[in-house]
Amino acid sequence: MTLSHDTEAPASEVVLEAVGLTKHFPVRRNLRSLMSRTSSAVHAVDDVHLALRRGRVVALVGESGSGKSTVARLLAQLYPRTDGDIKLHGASTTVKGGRAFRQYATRVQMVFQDPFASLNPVHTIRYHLTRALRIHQHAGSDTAELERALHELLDRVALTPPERYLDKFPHELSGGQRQRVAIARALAANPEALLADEPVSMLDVSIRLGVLNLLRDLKERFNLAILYITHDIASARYFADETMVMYAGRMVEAGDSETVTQSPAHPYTRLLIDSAPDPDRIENMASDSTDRGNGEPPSLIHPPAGCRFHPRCPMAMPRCTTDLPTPIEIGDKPGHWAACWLYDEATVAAQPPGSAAATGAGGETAPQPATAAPSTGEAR
Amino acid sequence: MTTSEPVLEIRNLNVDYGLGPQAVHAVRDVSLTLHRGEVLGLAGESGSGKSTLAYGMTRLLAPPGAISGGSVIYHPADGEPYDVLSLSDNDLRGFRWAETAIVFQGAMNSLNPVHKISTQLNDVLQAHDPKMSAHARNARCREMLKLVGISPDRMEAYPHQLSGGMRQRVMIGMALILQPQVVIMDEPTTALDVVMQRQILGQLIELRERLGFSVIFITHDLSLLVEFSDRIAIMYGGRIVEEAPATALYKDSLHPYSEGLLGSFPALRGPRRELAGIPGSPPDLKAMPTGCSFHPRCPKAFDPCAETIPALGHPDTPDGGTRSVACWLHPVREPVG
Amino acid sequence: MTSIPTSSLEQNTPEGAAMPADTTKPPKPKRQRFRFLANGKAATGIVILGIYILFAIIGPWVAPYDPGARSNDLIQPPSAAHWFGTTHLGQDVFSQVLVGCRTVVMVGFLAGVVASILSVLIGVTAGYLGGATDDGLSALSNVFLVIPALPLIIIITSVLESANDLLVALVIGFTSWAWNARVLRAQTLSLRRRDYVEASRATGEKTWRIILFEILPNLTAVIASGFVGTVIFAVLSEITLAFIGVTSNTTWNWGTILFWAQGQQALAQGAWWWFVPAGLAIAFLGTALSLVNFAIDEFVSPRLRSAGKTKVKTASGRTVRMRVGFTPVLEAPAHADARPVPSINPHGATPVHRKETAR
Amino acid sequence: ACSDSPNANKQNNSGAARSFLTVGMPNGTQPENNNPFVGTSSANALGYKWMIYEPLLMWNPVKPAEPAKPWLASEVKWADDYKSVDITVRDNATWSDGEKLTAEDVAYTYNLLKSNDALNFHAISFGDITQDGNHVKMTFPSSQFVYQNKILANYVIVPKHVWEKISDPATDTNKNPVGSGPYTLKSYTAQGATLAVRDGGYWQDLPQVKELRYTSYSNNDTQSTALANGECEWSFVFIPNYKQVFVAKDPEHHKVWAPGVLGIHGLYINTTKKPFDDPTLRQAMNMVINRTDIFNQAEAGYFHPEIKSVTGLPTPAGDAYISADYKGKTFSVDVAGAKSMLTGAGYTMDGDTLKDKSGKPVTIKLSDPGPWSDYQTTLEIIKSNLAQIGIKATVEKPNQDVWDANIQKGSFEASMRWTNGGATPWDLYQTVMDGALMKPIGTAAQQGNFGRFDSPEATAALKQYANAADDAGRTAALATIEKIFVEQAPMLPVGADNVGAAYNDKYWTGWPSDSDPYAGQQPTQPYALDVVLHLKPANS
Amino acid sequence: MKYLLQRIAFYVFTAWAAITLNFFIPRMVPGDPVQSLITKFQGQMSTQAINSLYVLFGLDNDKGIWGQYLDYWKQLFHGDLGLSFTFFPTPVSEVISGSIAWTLALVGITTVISFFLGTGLGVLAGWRRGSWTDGLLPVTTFLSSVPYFWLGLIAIYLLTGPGSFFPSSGGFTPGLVPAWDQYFIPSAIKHSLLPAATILISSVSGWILSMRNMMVTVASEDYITVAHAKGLSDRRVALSYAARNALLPNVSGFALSLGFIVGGTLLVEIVFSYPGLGFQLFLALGAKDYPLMQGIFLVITISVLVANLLADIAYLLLDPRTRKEG
Ligand SMILES: Nc1ncnc2c1ncn2[C@@H]1O[C@H](COP(=O)(O)OP(=O)(O)OP(=O)(O)O)[C@@H](O)[C@H]1O
Ligand SMILES: Nc1ncnc2c1ncn2[C@@H]1O[C@H](COP(=O)(O)OP(=O)(O)OP(=O)(O)O)[C@@H](O)[C@H]1O
Ligand SMILES: [Mg+2]
Ligand SMILES: [Mg+2]
Repeated sequence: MTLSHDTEAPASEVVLEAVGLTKHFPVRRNLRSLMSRTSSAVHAVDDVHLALRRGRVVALVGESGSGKSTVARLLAQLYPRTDGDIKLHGASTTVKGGRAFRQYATRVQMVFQDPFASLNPVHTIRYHLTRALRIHQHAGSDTAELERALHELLDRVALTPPERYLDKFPHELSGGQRQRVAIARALAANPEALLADEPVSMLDVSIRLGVLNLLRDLKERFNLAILYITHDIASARYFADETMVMYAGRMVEAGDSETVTQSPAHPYTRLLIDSAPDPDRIENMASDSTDRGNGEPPSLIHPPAGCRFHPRCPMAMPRCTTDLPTPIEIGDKPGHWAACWLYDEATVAAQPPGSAAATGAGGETAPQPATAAPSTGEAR
Repeated sequence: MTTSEPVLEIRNLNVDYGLGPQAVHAVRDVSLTLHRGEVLGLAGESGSGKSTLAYGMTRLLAPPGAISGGSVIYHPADGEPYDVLSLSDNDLRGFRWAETAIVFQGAMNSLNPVHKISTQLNDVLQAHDPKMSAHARNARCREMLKLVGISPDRMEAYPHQLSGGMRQRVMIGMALILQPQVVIMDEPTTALDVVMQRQILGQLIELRERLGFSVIFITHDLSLLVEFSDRIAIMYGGRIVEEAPATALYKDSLHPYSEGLLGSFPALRGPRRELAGIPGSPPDLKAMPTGCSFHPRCPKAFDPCAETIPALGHPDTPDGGTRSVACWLHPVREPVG
Repeated sequence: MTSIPTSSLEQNTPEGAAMPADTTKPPKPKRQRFRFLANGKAATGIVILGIYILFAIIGPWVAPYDPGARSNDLIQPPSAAHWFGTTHLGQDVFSQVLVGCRTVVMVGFLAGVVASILSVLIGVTAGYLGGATDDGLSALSNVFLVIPALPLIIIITSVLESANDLLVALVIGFTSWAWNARVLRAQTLSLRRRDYVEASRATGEKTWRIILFEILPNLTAVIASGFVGTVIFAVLSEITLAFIGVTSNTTWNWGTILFWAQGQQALAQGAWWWFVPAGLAIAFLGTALSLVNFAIDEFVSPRLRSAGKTKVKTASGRTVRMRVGFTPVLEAPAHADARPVPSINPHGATPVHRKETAR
Repeated sequence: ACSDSPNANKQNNSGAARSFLTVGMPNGTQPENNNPFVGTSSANALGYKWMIYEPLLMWNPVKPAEPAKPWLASEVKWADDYKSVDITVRDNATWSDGEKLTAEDVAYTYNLLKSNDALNFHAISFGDITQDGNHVKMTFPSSQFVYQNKILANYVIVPKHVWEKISDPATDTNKNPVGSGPYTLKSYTAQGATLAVRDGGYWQDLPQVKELRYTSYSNNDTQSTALANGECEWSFVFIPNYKQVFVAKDPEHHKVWAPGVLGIHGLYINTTKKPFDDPTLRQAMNMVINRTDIFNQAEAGYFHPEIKSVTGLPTPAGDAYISADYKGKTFSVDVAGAKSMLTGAGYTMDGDTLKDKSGKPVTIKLSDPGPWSDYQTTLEIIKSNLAQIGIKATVEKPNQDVWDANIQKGSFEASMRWTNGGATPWDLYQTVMDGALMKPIGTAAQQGNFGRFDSPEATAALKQYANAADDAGRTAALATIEKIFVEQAPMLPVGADNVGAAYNDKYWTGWPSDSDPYAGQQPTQPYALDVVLHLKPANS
Repeated sequence: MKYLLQRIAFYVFTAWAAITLNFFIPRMVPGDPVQSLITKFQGQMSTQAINSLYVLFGLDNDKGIWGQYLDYWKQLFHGDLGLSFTFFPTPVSEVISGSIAWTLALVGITTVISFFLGTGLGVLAGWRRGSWTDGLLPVTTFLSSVPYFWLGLIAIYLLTGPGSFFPSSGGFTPGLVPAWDQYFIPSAIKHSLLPAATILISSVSGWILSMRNMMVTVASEDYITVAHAKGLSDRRVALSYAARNALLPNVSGFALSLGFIVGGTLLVEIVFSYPGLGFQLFLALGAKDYPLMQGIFLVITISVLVANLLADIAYLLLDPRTRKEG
């Protein structure tokens, strides 16, 4: 039972692709602003590009509230998008409901973030799974076949023996068990793409490992394309082929998982990776446990101009406050890019990194970047 | 910072859900000592009774929870120790928050949505020191918010106007406002990204240094615990199966379950290593295996495991005085409690 | 530890250490269907309701007299021959109450069903579909909320010449759905964006199935209490209408009895037996319905079904109350090793006042 | 609080002799309207208009055959053909504002009625109205014999100098009534009116009751409760089992007097519906109706005095009008007689069921609005009475409006209803039988003959009675009318209207009674003033 | 702004629809005001009066129902509610203003008391679940299921009578004139005791029940446990935390019940002969007094709508979360 760094899956067909995906949630105003005419919106997701390929896992990490779940829901077509396009096998698709939506659902399935909320408290596990099977015509023609299909599903997510769980209500299951039921439901559709939104967040590490193993196995056996959203960057490193980082509704970095986690390019990614607890460097903790990650996440209603990370960025340059950074190829590994002006040589030459950095709260000094080309946070 | 002086001693605590034959024994015979100024991490399988333990020792469990035995001895900074479980309702109210504050699992639901932050902070002060002037109270609230890094002008905000991280910090601030001796934190950062998590914990550690309270910190995130806590206790099936200084536990865990846990988490840095999970599934609290509840899943199980419940005790190792374990593999020198 | 890349975690169980819970055949899922009745209130309610329904069915057959038949025993107090006494025409009040049961129960339940169906249809549809549909339906229910129900019923029953019970029931049902529809709409609004609704949509459920099987079951408690409320309202309306002589129903119901009793000033005549039973019958019916309502919440929510009683007896015979915030300690702590615990001094900046010495 | 409170003098009347009388009517809340010509006014509904305004004559319906007493008119002379009248107006009456009441006021009042259909609620067709000194002469296009009291004893006289300033007398609420009566309006509230006796200037002795407190109760129940509690001393209301509900509460003082008058209640039968177009069947039905039961059980033994005479005329008011043929002929329940009469006419009894000539079972639907509980009880009794001759009756309780429409359009089978009343039996018979009022089925007959009783003879006789030049002509016409009524039974008379009241003589005595029926006793009728003028403190 | 306009448009539409319905529904009833008046006076009014009444009410000139509808709106825009038929020629506005104060005073105050009492008891019952307050529920349920006219009549029978403290009917002692003085006010209060008690008894349990249920739900929320953990006094937790949050649904119910004050008390007013508006409406229905009916319906419609608006606003004020969402 291992998550081994397995051989690179052959670069394969794109199943689901997001092109310039954007979602703004209009916000209802309060009494005071009722009177003003401004209509505002939460810029939850802005201009996101992403491709899910057969047999590959894309991890999506980022701060909470950065729009990860929104991306997943947009991909599942549960929200109408504000802008951009979703392509299923290269064909632009927009489905709102009805038959088209159901057709889409058979191919793209989603596992919701919160297994406490995504299972209907009044229905048994049997009901949930039976419905999923029925809808996608995998229920077979008689009860025996249905029973077999149900057992097979639960077996797949390692809820064995199935009889022990089939007739339970969600509240009788532990968080981990629910998460597995949710996964099983998604699998019942036999989808091509699976959007898994923090599918293992509530589990202790050992169970978490089991579920990820399961997904990996399914991916390999059924050539599933998986979007794996998580806060656990380490698991992204182990589980995902590719990792993308979001900050305040925007993609800030993407690349091969190992590269992104071992040599993060974007200052936010670096902050993220540095913040991740690591028992192997306890010794160093005391010294730098205080000077990271200060500042609040930005308001998504009035996002900062330019790079959305600039108010918190220790290496912000004047340009960062005005110009939206474009994805820039880093060059260390193919496909690794970051949306950061630090990698625009012209900019760095004109404006020293950190020249526009906010002084940290409490007078803490921002960490000095060693070089313009950021070092990879190799384990100490 | 850490002294060997105990501040909270949990002895043979038993907590059930429900009564009679229907009862689920969620916490069994737990003994645990919290020392002054230390951060005690509590980890373990989900459903192993961590939250139950935390709420049980302060008598905050919602029905059908009930404490079916044991005692929780509290040592005030000055004065004689007493048993929290036998306090009258009124005394208990006085004890709560002034001596032991809790940061609950979900900050979202911990704050009353219809009251301003200031009201909710003020409430505590008013309840515990009715004589304090409104002005002084207000000043104290501002101070607390500043302490947890929230600008005091957010005092008049409603909970929904704050982000999850801010709410979390408000709760931490509220927990510290009376300068209690013990702060219990139940998975305070699960929903947050690591940046925010670190920010909050960093502040907490800093505060502990300044104020000298003790912390019980519950989480699934072992790496976080290893990093932040002084000692770690591991729970399994309602019992504490191992308890040791953080580094000692990380480097050299004695109980097979702890080992399994440590072997399961992926490391972010360093070479990719093989991850070994723990086979099997968590025990059914209603039908606990006989003997050591971990034995059906334990790769090292041997004869006595299935028969007798191993007692938690100091093992016969060089550092045995500072740690304890409940496992037949490790002969116990001296029982705990 | 060996590394076995398989999909199943369980296969990895070390041999010999089989898990007891896994190997034993799982116990048949015992859903305690009649748990509901374990609740004293609900059981009482059900029993009373059962009696009413029984009489609604058999009342006319078991009634000792024809409720309209005159006799020479004018205004007789209760006796062996006339359990509830007689009217000014010598009619048997007991028989009138028995026979009247049917229409009351029928009208009450029919109106309740009609109103519940309408309120569910309109409220849930408005809440789930939103948009223009919602606006339209909300306006409709607001209009119905604004129109005063009782006068409307009076008007409608007078338009329809031969207003029989069925009609009265329908009219009451059609005029009393709006309130519940409002409640249901609000409730649906909060449900429709719940993850499990979205999840079943994402699974590919059809809209009607989502409404019917995902949302409705979660509204059961609201619908049920709405239903109970409407039934009580309908019964009271029906009786009120009969009492003020608006409905022209020729059949007996308790309102008719009260109408006659009041028309003849039964109380002032001292003929309390004529006036009191019908009122009590109504009150008990309402009480039974409310009692059932109490338990519906618990019954329909699987989570609450397992919630325990509030008062319990411990092994040592003490009664402890289960309450939020103060978890009961079942055993009086008597620890041999407990240190002596003296009274506590207030400490530090936060004075703690305690009246009692802890044991 | 303040000394000038309008209620300041109200509380201390318990000690000394009572100076006020409480009067009630079960008419519901009434907004203030003192217009005496508008039937909907509070002055009419509560009856206090008769205390403020006065008619020319005071007529006693209990003794309809007796001539009316002169009141504001000192003398009234009808022409023999009753097509004109000469009125002498009393010269000592003054209005409450001090002005003198003159013949001009009388002429003005009648001209007001003449020119204002809305106020002329007896629909009198007036001719010329002229005034000359203290005389007023009125002419009419037709004989007014049957209407004479309506014209002179039912319309009140209003002061010209006040009313000529009113722009629309039909919609004026007459907030400051100025009348010739002994009382003036003191205050008005949503609950009723308070009247105070005049300081002086009344043409007779002022009444001893210093204050009249009128209360409008919401319905019969509250009214009778108030009577029983002693809160109200005088009212006209149906009290079920009045002996126990009312009298027994204070047997010494709580009294009920219910004299019958020339207006009756009975079962109208739709004479166009088969088989009820057959007079024999109707007669048989008439024979089995147990009027005593109805009187005792439905009318509480007093409210609608039992009709005994087969002519439908109540005793004693109608006694003088019963024709020689029917003198002493009274109703009695005769089931056997009815049955034999039916079988003789071709009907058959099949067990308990009566079958008509074509062999169909005879059934009848009796209907009346639900809230009229005395009628409902009556119908229940009739239902069981008819069952005795095999007629299966069902009682229906249509809504009042529906019932009303049904009655007028003739879509009913049988129904209890009242007739008009008046100084002679003409009004009541006209309501039942006048062909002039008949409308085809489906068209609303508003004025009467709801049963579509088609008898040219009756129509002619009614017309003859109204226009007869002398008593002999009238007597002959009436005999014909009564004969048709008895033999054809177009309506089965059951009870009479009563003009009595429930009253309390604890504080005030001098009420009319069987031994001294000087007036009717309803507080809302013209003679109410006569009653009040007769009242004396009980302890004097 | 748009939201506000939308709300206003919504209310205007509802008002229009309700008023239109209120206009047409009464006119669907067979019969007409004149006939109703005659039957109301059963023999006391002769059938000859028919013509004069038609003339009086202005019903003699036939206008189509649409013409009448337009006229009605014209009148409404001039603030004129027309003349009542039953009390012809009293203007409807006068009839209404004469009785509305009584209704508002009796039912309004009682509704408010009932709400506060019921909510208070509900808080107690929900908070002290498992104590004696549990016994409260069956009793109040029983009382709330009793038809209140029945309760009122029993009360009249048992408690009033010669020499009793309680008067059996009316709003004040006959002969008094409404005024703020030491005679009228005590009399008015005395007269309102029984009807108020009747309304109170039969309506209070609704509030108790809904409040109790909400309390039970809210009591299991995390922030209640937190409040306990904070060591707050039981009172403080019960009131400021549990009750404060549980109150929300009750408040909107309360606002709506204020709207129903006018229409909902017909029977109390009938039974106690109380000079209120509900009873007027009942009379108007019986008499087919269209103008009066419409007038009262208008009052009801407007009060319900205003109450709705108040409920919206109250919610906005009481629940900060809704402030965000509108
Ligand atoms: N329905 C909605 N209406 C308005 N704003 C929304 C809505 N859903 C999400 N948002 C906002 O959009 C932003 C992105 O939310 P999202 O749930 O996608 O974040 P996330 O990255 O999944 O966070 P987490 O890690 O906490 O799950 C947040 O600021 C959130 O408040
Ligand atoms: N109301 C209840 N009734 C019955 N059993 C319960 C109830 N609440 C909790 N339990 C059980 O008690 C055990 C301990 O629960 P607890 O919440 O303490 O676990 P935990 O260690 O905090 O887990 P997690 O890491 O998931 O928070 C669980 O197995 C759970 O199933
Ligand atoms: Mg998310
Ligand atoms: Mg927990």
